[in-house]
Amino acid sequence: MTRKHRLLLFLIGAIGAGFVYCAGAGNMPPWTQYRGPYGDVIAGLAVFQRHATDTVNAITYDYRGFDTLGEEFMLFSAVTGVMLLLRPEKDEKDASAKEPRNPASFRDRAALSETVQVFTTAVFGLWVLFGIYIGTHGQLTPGGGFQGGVIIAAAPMLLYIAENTDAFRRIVSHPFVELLEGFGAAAYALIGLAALAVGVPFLTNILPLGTTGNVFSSGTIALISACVGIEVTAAFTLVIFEYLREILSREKNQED
Amino acid sequence: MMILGTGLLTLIAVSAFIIVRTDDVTNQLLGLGFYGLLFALMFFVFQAPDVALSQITVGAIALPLMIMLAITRMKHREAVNRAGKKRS
Amino acid sequence: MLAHYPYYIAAWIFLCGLYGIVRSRHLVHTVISLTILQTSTYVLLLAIGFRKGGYAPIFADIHPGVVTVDPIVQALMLTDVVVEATVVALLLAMVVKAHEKGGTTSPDDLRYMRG
Amino acid sequence: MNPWLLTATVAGASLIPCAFACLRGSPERRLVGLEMTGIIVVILLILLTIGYGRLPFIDMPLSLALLSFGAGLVFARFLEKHL
Repeated sequence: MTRKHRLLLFLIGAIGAGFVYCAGAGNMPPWTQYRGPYGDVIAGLAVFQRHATDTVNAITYDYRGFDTLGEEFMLFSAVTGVMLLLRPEKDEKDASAKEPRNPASFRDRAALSETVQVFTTAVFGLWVLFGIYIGTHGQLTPGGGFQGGVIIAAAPMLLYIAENTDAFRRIVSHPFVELLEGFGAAAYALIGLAALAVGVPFLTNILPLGTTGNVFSSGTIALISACVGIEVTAAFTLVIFEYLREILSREKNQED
Repeated sequence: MMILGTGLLTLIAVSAFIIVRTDDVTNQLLGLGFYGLLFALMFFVFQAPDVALSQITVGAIALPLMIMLAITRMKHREAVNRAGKKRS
Repeated sequence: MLAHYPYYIAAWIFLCGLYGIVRSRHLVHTVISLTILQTSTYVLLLAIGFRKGGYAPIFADIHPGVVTVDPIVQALMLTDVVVEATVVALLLAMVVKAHEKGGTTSPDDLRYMRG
Repeated sequence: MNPWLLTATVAGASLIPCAFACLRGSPERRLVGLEMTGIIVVILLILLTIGYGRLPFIDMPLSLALLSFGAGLVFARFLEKHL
């Protein structure tokens, strides 16, 4: 099958599918009018039942907590897959060790302005702090573990572009990161199991709910959100390190 | 508000087509960053700030970053292979 | 037409992503097209849960009981965003590996993988 | 419709030139467009936050301002060095 045939086949299918879809969508209720009862029920109840002001996070980490557990393990297994696929193979490791330096393959290292260096180092701390803030206030305002985790995990890239490669390598390749990834995933499941130990169904909110609007409120929602944050931070840090591993070792060779 | 929202939806539709038509991967990657920002704004306009925040972190930062690292690694590998061939 | 505008946009984005996958010459291009395809679900879910004049379902500064948009589809979208990121991470690792093993990034040249 | 939302609607039109910068031309040009989009979206988010009267949402423009600054630096550096 050549490209032309493939595109032609796609065009026929797309026109057909688009026509059927549009005919069906024309019978939907207009999009500015929401009709389902469930959203209204939960929006009215969540604040009183769970003492969390952010209903979306209350649903994600409590009402639909089991789905999020599955999603968490999906992230875990995806990162495991990335690490398995991108791990250095044995012969490759030897080859890169023997390989002589070859500066031509890298573009000449462009000079880095001092402003960038100072700014990125200054912003690094601010960035991590902001990630922690977003991650721990998920039950009150928009935010939550996932968003905070991604922000924290992207922070070491600032050190990398500031040519502070040693610090970057020390943070990213620390064995603690892998431990944290496993810990985050396991802690979520353990919180669920703790409910079983007390004698109530899996992932029931067993902790005291606290005052609405307080940071230490909403029981297990805040705790699960923090666990997800730890897991996501570690997972994305690992992914970044796996992608950059070769380039890092090569840069090190050139420096020596 | 509906005017801004509808306009954003149209802009999203147009840019989706343009990004898909772009052949160079680096160019496409930067277009994807723009697309993610548009989505973040659209979520906010349509009263979904939680999703907007995760779209800001994922669509505008994490996805382009991961794709960029993958492209970098592939280009790097090609450069190494070329250098190896030249030597032998 | 305007009453169902986002539904049509969702279909358009879906078909655009599919078109990108069909015409791609580079595996990373395929992955980017897949992410664009996936964003069509956001538009669809957003359109289902939206209500004109509804508030965002966060009660940090408003009283419970006011009319809000549907928080359930927003939670679904949140999951969708996360899943998109993980899927892209895994697919890109596969692309990088295929490039290392086969020396090519074109989906048409992956015939050596045939059983 | 209060003045803030009206301003946001009008200012939203400035995303169209950003699309022209971001979706055509060389990577450098696109990066400039991306940075510009980041700034405009931050301003729009602030306008919308005030217009809706929901001040807790100020987290969103704050995080985008911080993140688009860092992401712009990272993209620029990688384009310069590797791509």
